[in-house]
Amino acid sequence: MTKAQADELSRARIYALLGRLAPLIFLLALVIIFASLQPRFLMPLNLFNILRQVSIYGIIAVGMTFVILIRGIDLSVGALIAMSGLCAAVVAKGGIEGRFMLSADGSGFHWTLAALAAILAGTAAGLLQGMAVAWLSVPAFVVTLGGMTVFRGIALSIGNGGPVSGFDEGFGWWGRGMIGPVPVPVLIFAAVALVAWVVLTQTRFGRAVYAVGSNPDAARLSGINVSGVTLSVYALIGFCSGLGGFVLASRLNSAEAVAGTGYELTAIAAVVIGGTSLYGGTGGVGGTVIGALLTGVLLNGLVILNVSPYTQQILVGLIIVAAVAFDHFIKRQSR
Amino acid sequence: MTKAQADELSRARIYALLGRLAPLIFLLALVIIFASLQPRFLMPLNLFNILRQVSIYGIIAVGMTFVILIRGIDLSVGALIAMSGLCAAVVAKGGIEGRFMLSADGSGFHWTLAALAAILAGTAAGLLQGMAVAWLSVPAFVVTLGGMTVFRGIALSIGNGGPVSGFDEGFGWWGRGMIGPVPVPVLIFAAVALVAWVVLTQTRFGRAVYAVGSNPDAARLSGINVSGVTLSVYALIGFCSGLGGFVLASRLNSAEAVAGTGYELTAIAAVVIGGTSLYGGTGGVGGTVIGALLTGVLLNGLVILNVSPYTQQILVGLIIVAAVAFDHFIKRQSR
Amino acid sequence: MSQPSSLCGTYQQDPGRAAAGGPGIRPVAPGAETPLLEARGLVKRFFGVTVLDGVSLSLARGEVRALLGENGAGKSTIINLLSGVHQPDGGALLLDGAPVRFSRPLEAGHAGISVIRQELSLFPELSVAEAIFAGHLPRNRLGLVDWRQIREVARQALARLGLAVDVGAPVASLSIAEQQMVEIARALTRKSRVVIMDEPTASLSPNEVAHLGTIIAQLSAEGVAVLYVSHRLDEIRAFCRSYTVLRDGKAVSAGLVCETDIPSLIRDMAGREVAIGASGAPRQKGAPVLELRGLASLPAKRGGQRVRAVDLVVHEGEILGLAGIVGAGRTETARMIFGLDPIGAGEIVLNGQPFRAGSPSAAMAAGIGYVPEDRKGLSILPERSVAENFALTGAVPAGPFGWNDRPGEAKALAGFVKKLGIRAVSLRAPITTLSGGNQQKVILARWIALKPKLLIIDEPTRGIDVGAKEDVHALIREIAAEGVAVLLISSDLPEVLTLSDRIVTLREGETTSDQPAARASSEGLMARMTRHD
Amino acid sequence: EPKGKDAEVTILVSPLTFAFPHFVFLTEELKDEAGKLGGVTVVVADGQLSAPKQIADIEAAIVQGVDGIILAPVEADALAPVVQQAIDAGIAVVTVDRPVNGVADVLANVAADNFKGAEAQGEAVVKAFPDGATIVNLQGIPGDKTANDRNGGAHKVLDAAGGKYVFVAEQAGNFSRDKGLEVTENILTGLAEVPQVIIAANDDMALGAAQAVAARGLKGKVAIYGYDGSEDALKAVKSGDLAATVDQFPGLQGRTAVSTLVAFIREGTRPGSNDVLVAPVAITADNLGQAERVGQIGE
Ligand SMILES: Nc1ncnc2c1ncn2[C@@H]1O[C@H](COP(=O)(O)OP(=O)(O)OP(=O)(O)O)[C@@H](O)[C@H]1O
Ligand SMILES: Nc1ncnc2c1ncn2[C@@H]1O[C@H](COP(=O)(O)OP(=O)(O)OP(=O)(O)O)[C@@H](O)[C@H]1O
Ligand SMILES: [Mg+2]
Ligand SMILES: [Mg+2]
Repeated sequence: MTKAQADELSRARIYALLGRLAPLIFLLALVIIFASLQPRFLMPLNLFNILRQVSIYGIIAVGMTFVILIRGIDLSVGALIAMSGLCAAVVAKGGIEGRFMLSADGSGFHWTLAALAAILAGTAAGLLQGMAVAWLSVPAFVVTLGGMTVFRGIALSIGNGGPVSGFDEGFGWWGRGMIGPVPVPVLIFAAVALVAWVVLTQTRFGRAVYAVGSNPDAARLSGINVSGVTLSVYALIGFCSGLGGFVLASRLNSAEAVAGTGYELTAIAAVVIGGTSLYGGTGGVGGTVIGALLTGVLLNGLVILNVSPYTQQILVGLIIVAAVAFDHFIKRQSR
Repeated sequence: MTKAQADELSRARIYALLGRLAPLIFLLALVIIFASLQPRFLMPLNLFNILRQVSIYGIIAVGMTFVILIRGIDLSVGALIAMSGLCAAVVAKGGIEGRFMLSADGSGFHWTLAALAAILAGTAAGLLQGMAVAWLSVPAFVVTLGGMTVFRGIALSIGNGGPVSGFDEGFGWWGRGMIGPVPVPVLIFAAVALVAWVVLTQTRFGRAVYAVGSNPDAARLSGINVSGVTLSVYALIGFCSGLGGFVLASRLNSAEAVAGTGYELTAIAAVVIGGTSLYGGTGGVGGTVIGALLTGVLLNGLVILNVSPYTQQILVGLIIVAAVAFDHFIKRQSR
Repeated sequence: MSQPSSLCGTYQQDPGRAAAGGPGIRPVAPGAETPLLEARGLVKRFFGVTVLDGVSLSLARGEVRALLGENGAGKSTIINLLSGVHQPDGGALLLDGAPVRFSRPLEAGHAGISVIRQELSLFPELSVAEAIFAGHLPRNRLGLVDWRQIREVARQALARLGLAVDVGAPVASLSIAEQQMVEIARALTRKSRVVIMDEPTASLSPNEVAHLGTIIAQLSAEGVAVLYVSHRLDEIRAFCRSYTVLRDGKAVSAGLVCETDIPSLIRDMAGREVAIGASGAPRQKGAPVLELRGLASLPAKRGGQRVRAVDLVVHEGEILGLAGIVGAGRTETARMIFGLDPIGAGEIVLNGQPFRAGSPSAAMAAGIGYVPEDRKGLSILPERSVAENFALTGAVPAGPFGWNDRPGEAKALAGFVKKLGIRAVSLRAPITTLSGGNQQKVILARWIALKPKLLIIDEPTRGIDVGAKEDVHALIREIAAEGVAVLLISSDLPEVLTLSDRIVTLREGETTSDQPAARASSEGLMARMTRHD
Repeated sequence: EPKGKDAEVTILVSPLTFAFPHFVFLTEELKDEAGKLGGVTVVVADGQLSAPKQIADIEAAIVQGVDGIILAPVEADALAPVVQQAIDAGIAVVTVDRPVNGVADVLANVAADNFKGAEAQGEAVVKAFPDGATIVNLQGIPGDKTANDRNGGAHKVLDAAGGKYVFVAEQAGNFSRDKGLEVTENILTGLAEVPQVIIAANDDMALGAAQAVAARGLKGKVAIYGYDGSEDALKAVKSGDLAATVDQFPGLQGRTAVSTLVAFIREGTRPGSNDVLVAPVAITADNLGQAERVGQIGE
């Protein structure tokens, strides 16, 4: 029995591996289809376009992976991007003419300070939401739904509704610069994803994240500081949003209160397409990267094939559901 | 012990009752505050305004209560409202000049058919999503996220982005008519809520809904057709969205593809504020009605006080979170 | 496990001790040395309800103490206090004679106290190896998690328990029983001075229990103190030296196991006389109701083909005991009959007709009822009231438009409450306010009310105290007497022996014997349940 | 390097969003003109009010190798780099409705600036209420550029006229009819006395407001000013439900844009000035005939 069972279980593991590959398979299928319909799709230029376009909500999606792993959700990231982007912009400009000044002579600050401002704003906001989730035990969905409107409102009040634009070279490099053929945002995304991967798979904190997502009570009984983990995770996605906000502002050479609208859903979609379970405990950053690429390829490909805008929306919705359904189908085989 | 336990339980029951009243208490507090800041707030006219404004997403929220009770969620309702509203409009107009005709002579159909079209469209769409959730076991969040863009896309293609407006009296009555001092949409909302309440508290189906939300496996082992219940629940919220779409179109005397944007979040907020748990199994329609009123009062009151739009967003977010936190705090006392 | 001639002879004869090769047992005379861990007059209240009322108990190095009591007596609560889950409202904890206070489970862990929880508290999605180390993952030089060591030690710990599962497999793919073994392994991998076991054998079958016995003996020999909670008194006799009995939150008696006997222990627990093994009215069996012919499950389903070739017959008014060790395939056999799992091969004959239930509702329509073994996971609706939990199977038909027949349901439930002595303060309160035993009675009532022709009962008395156990047994006998065919799955051999008319044993998913209970002995059954080579 | 007369031409059209009828109509007319020119393939992309989305679309178009691009930039600064990138790739670019910032060689900017349009709206109010009025202001989506420009333009004119014009309430109606209706209902109850004027940043909100006003039995007592010259709005102006709406002649913009662009691609002819301004006009019952879509509302 035990012997046979052992075999069976390792078979289960093989299936599990297949399950992990499902999103990749789906992505490749999509690429092949687009490429065959429109060869230009595979031009390096286009591929780098896709990567650059993906990179910003990719960064968010990496943070979102942690949140979803602990059975959480964060609807506020879009608003956070706008808010932190504006913080960066205001610091870089040293204020907004006619409204307020941050420096005596109204001159701007160095981009490092701007970046810092964005990241601090994001992290602080995330931390606040984490407290509400961990300490007041308000469902994350509600907290971040509230956060979404609150931070959007703050962003609007900062810029008084209008955009804040025109930054110096150093600021602009992070969004528009290149290192060799590779756009800087892509490298930032890659770096963030890599670090996140190491943290999740190789550190106690990372494993604690999985434990909390898998069974919070058991986690607490085994001496894991559940609310600590929760706090850190929400602070972390706040950090990612702050970073994303800065990069976006730099890329657009402008920050505005409506920026990042809808990013939360794109990011969540990327995470789930990547095979991370909304019920927590399983999944990872690798899948999320695939998921982000998949959404990017989808949006780019449909435009390249100049599918009519309305039809595009319909297709995007259907394909996202199909991708997740496919993933679940494969996974079910392993159980 | 049992004596003591009895005390404990009766205390627990008192708290539980309090817990059920928490949203109401919060609502009253809000009303008192607004009334004291701006007496006109209590004018009957204004109260009816609030009721009328609440009624449409109230109808949706009632359906959403069922969905959340079975641990589901539906992000597509906003888009469904737009889609079904346009269906009704197109039928009522007998087509769209220059694009397509539904009747030989291009004349419109009776409003009953229009209403039917909206409700059928909504229900069918809901049923489809229900199938994906129940049979493909794709998480409801993903299915309805996809549905959101798909139905929005369909709505856009129906109206080609533009509004379809100008309906006859019979059509208009459902959104703008009055019975005595009471606006028709309010009565529809009341009726829907009442029926839903009876179904949930007095019938087998309602009990099955709670069972599925509380412990799906146990429900299945006890002979409850879990996927059947799931299907019906999503069909039901589809029905509500269709109805809502029709009433909205009638109220605005016009249907357009951007209608109902964001209603999903308002509806979910109403349900959760009303004390229904996002983890399923507990809650009910009564709370949802309170929750809907609370959001309505909030939005109305802030406008009446002419709070600046930016500040409004901030306040709305904060108050929603506060309401839910308050509810959870009271409830925790009873455990 | 070895059945000792005299209780006080237990220790000398215990095989485990020899195996451990440790020193002979050191007599622990109270006060002879400062106890390792001591509780003095612990008081615990939940919302003003006193759950523990001045309980004292002590554990010396190497001592194995039994903690006994009915459901709701306060056993788990004491454990929660000893392990920092809750904090006492009165009294003191002493570690090596020095007062301590654990504000979090973590602190108790650092103090060398590890606990095997009553309710499974594992991580379904994580690998077995990781689950074993969760909370204290070993790290390598770089401060990163040391996966190699984790897998190694996990493998060893499981081997020590005689459990061969793939340590890389997700916990969810293990059986309840296997998961229980993993829980035990968790406690063993910590460097513990005190190991607390809260009903570790509730879902274990005899030879896992024996394994556990050996390990307890080893721990004791190594000077580790063990606090052992179980409702199975034969285990108490075999494993424990001293005991403490709780009743309604008070320690009503304590002493050495060898100086007392089971009847008096039961008297102390229940506070009344409990007649054990009183067999009900004689039953005559009727026509065959259920017949399994070479039933086999699909392979590659939950850790492989658990059921290979099961043959058995259950008659009207007969209780058929189905015995087997962990993973023998009993539960999955039941699941297949009830239409929960696909059938690989073989046939099911119901009332003379070949039968395959596509779903539980179909099985119920055919007159089959199934009480699953996993009460928390598969039976109760935690948020819902007792009444609603009872009504779940729709035993009381609904009125027109599926209108609930509340009065009818209330009447039916009231009947069961009286008959089964269900202790509930309010039937409108959530079922989770009842003790485990009473929850189980409600679940049984849920199914009996359906008046099934065949009732499959999986581990009916798991975690239920002696008193409640007798009530449940009486109930099972009664429905059988009413002509219901009962298929009884239990890992508790004495239970199988006292309840059954016939006993079928499974090994590796195959029927290995089928005999009248009268002629069966636990030794004989064990031989059939385990491979003999 | 002109492609030569009646050469096949492919152009990308990227409006702000198709959620606004304004741009739907602009695109329709543009396509129609393209059809008349012949041999012109029009590829459409929906900006969805998102600068990144629009950038992505244009990047994709560059990859596709279109000959020309017509866009209504969601954000003047954000789109500049990618427009430059397109021009460097030898693609002619024309902006409609509003310009991009700081890109020298944009072929032409065919625009009826929203700010100017809103000024026209404000002037219409001044004309109708020379000695001041109490005004309710329905703004668009908070933070949206169109909303900001239209709000700004109206304020510029009305504030300039001194204290005569009092904004008694300013609320966001998110460009949608139902929000416009609800907000107006609430404002009307909130205000002690009825305002004389309601200005809305688009026709949808104005029409919503008109319903609220009618429902309160105030029809004719409140002058409502819309924006966009949409079909429904023109009907309302005709029937007197609206006092006026502002027409930016999106159709004209579309047609001019495409003809300018194609002419350049085929024959290399540049427009006289690269700022082809279309002056927005406030349409009232008197000059209804000037409205571009007046044809659609029939008699
Ligand atoms: N967290 C809690 N909140 C409220 N009451 C509790 C809590 N934990 C235990 N109790 C109550 O304390 C009493 C003792 O519970 P406990 O779990 O200690 O009993 P037990 O002896 O472990 O029973 P069993 O043998 O069924 O495990 C019960 O009445 C239970 O309802
Ligand atoms: N298809 C299934 N789905 C869910 N759980 C299952 C399934 N099959 C078996 N199980 C669980 O796996 C465990 C092993 O079942 P199986 O019948 O193989 O062993 P068993 O003889 O019942 O031994 P035990 O019940 O002691 O684990 C059972 O506890 C049951 O809860
Ligand atoms: Mg216990
Ligand atoms: Mg079993």
